[in-house]
Amino acid sequence: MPLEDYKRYGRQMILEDFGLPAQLKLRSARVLVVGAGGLGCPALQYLAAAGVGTIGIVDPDDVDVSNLHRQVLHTSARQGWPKALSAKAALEAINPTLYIIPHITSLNSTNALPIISSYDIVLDCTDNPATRYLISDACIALDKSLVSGAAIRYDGQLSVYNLPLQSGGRGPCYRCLWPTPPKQEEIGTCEEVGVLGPVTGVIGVLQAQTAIQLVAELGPYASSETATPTLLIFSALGSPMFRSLKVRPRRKDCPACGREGGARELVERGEYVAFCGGVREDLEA
Amino acid sequence: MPLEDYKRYGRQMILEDFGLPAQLKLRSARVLVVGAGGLGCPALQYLAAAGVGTIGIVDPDDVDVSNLHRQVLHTSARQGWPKALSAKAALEAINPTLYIIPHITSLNSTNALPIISSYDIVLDCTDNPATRYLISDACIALDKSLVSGAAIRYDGQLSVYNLPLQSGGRGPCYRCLWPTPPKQEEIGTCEEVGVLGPVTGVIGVLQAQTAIQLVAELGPYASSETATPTLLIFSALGSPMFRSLKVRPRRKDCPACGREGGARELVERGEYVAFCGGVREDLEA
Amino acid sequence: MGDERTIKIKLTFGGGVEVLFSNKRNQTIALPAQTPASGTQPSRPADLRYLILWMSKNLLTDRKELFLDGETVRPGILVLVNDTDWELEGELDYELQKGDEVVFISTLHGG
Amino acid sequence: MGDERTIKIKLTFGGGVEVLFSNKRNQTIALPAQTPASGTQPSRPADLRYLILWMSKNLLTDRKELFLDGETVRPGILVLVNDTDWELEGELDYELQKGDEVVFISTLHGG
Ligand SMILES: [Zn+2]
Ligand SMILES: [Zn+2]
Repeated sequence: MPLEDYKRYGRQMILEDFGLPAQLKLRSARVLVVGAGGLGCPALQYLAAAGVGTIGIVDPDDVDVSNLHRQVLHTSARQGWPKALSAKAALEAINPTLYIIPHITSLNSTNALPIISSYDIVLDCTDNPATRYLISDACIALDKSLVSGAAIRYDGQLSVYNLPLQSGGRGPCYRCLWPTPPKQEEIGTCEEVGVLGPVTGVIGVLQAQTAIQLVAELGPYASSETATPTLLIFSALGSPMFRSLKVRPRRKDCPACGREGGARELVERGEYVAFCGGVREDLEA
Repeated sequence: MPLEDYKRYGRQMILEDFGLPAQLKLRSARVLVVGAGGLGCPALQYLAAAGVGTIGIVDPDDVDVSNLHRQVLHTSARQGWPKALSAKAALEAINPTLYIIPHITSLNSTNALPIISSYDIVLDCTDNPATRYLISDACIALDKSLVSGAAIRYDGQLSVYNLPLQSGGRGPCYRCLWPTPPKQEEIGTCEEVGVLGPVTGVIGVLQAQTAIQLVAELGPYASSETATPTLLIFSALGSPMFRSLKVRPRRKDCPACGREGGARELVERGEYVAFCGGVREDLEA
Repeated sequence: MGDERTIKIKLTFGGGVEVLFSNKRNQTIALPAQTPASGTQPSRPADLRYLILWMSKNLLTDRKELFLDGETVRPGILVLVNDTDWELEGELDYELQKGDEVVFISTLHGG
Repeated sequence: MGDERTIKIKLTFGGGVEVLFSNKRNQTIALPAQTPASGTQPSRPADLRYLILWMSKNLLTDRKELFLDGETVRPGILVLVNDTDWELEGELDYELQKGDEVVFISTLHGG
């Protein structure tokens, strides 16, 4: 590793259990971030700063002024740029040595498998229910860990789906926990309901941290430890703000992870309901 | 408020309990961030994005390559710049309508009261024990709420000191909770012990969120609610990662908040021990 | 603080489920400790099956179909007892204990 | 799981205090439920005063002065019982209950 990198990453390399091995794992890691919005921006920042060598960014949208209250990689001057390119510019300013791959497209049943297959870990930073099921199915089909974040209003959620377990198996997928999407009338995912910027910030940063820990095998993700599938829930209005919930193992009858080949069939069939009255939502968070 | 601002802040203004009143409170708020490092960078980002009208940045140091793994406002190209100016440049790119005031100095017993007195709320984003006691004393002397963050290794802490209570009183100060600093041998605050970037990120974002909630009187800080003094502790290696601890009220015998004028005397006396063998630490986090 | 015939249970709602329950995120209820006997069904200690029935009668403000699916909750809602997925605790048959906290959450999609 | 003469207590350390306790963040101990009688002092139910004494004898690996100050902990260390500051719970006189969790943390300065 070049001397410059020892200087740049020194303050994390001297951490217990980190060192050169973890830094090299980060450098050779390939992490895909789907969505360069409220969750994707902070996640991308910390992945790039920490030295993740190859970072893919999937986003079909352009930077709009209404994004700027929370999407901290984008700037007033880059309004109208594709978000994937705006984010790439910001990350290269932080850390010019990385390989940043913009994918200016939404993820769909045709491109999901080819795009995801060239990465090691996926971060779901979208705000589109259909895309969330698609990403989860594709990660099951390709055996990738999925660090999933969500944020709306004052609330956030974080979970790792398809988590590698010490037993050799994998934790539940998105469908195991959420076999059917919430109904539209129930939670207003589809209208414009608003979101507090720091809520996306906290969850996005935690997604980056989780990905770094998975790559570097740190803490609960060390091979000697027993990471258990959990769902972290957060509310800026709550007291306490954070709760960690222990969730179920895989469902035996899960259409995606319950049988060999199920997930790939789901992706290829491509019947991801347009949950919100047929109108595709913005992909960006 | 200009139409452009309705577009920029719309996604937070439509939040329940937010609206135009909260946005106007943010615009007229003056928030001071002491330290433009690991905690200060994410905190500043989200304060600026949310539209806090006047933001002060105190930092005496220049951007160094060793900062860049976690101090996400600074860039490779701005190495050597004063951090306060680098941060100002980054914030103006996000939100050009704000008034950003750089203070290229460390906080000391001479300038602490004059600088802090022109702000409404203070964020402690330093990593210097002496400065932490100074900032707390100055906030008591000037009756300001202090949103205090700390992060080292894989661990973080967050608390609001001098929190306004529904009773009309104020919560404990930093000295009430931590009357004497930990000994040097105990926790290695002084050597280079390393810190994981996202840990500073999570705590810094939560500091911004707390300041926004204090300014906009949201959630536990609404006038109808009873915010209680708590200490949030975080460990990236922990399970659960977050715990919320209920802390004591003010100590009656606290030298800073226990008697009228005590805090101001402490600031003016200026005997803030150089805890680490006489060598002043970097202010930046 | 409640008599012996009821047990105090903390209910927490999140992810939007709270809108079905007067928009309150936290409630503490006094649940009958035993289910009422009915016809051939003898009384039994209160379990999650009974809690869900009781909630739908006493707390649910409207739109039952957004919460209920037969005698259980809609598959889009995750139920946790004392921070653990109810599937690990016996689901509907879990017998409630005094002071238990039951969380009902729905997934968030935004970001 | 332990006899009647001991109670299980969970200990958690943070902010650097863990380095004084074998660098373990979490331990579960079986604490004698009653303090030993000594001279004129009759036995009493185990309280935090006794826990601190017991920890210093049985768990503290070295450098007692970084943990202890007389019969209590150094003022730089915050003690919490079941997530609440011990000052709100009677401090040294708090009588421990089975399953209590006691947290010892020190302030962090970094950032
Ligand atoms: Zn599954
Ligand atoms: Zn005080």
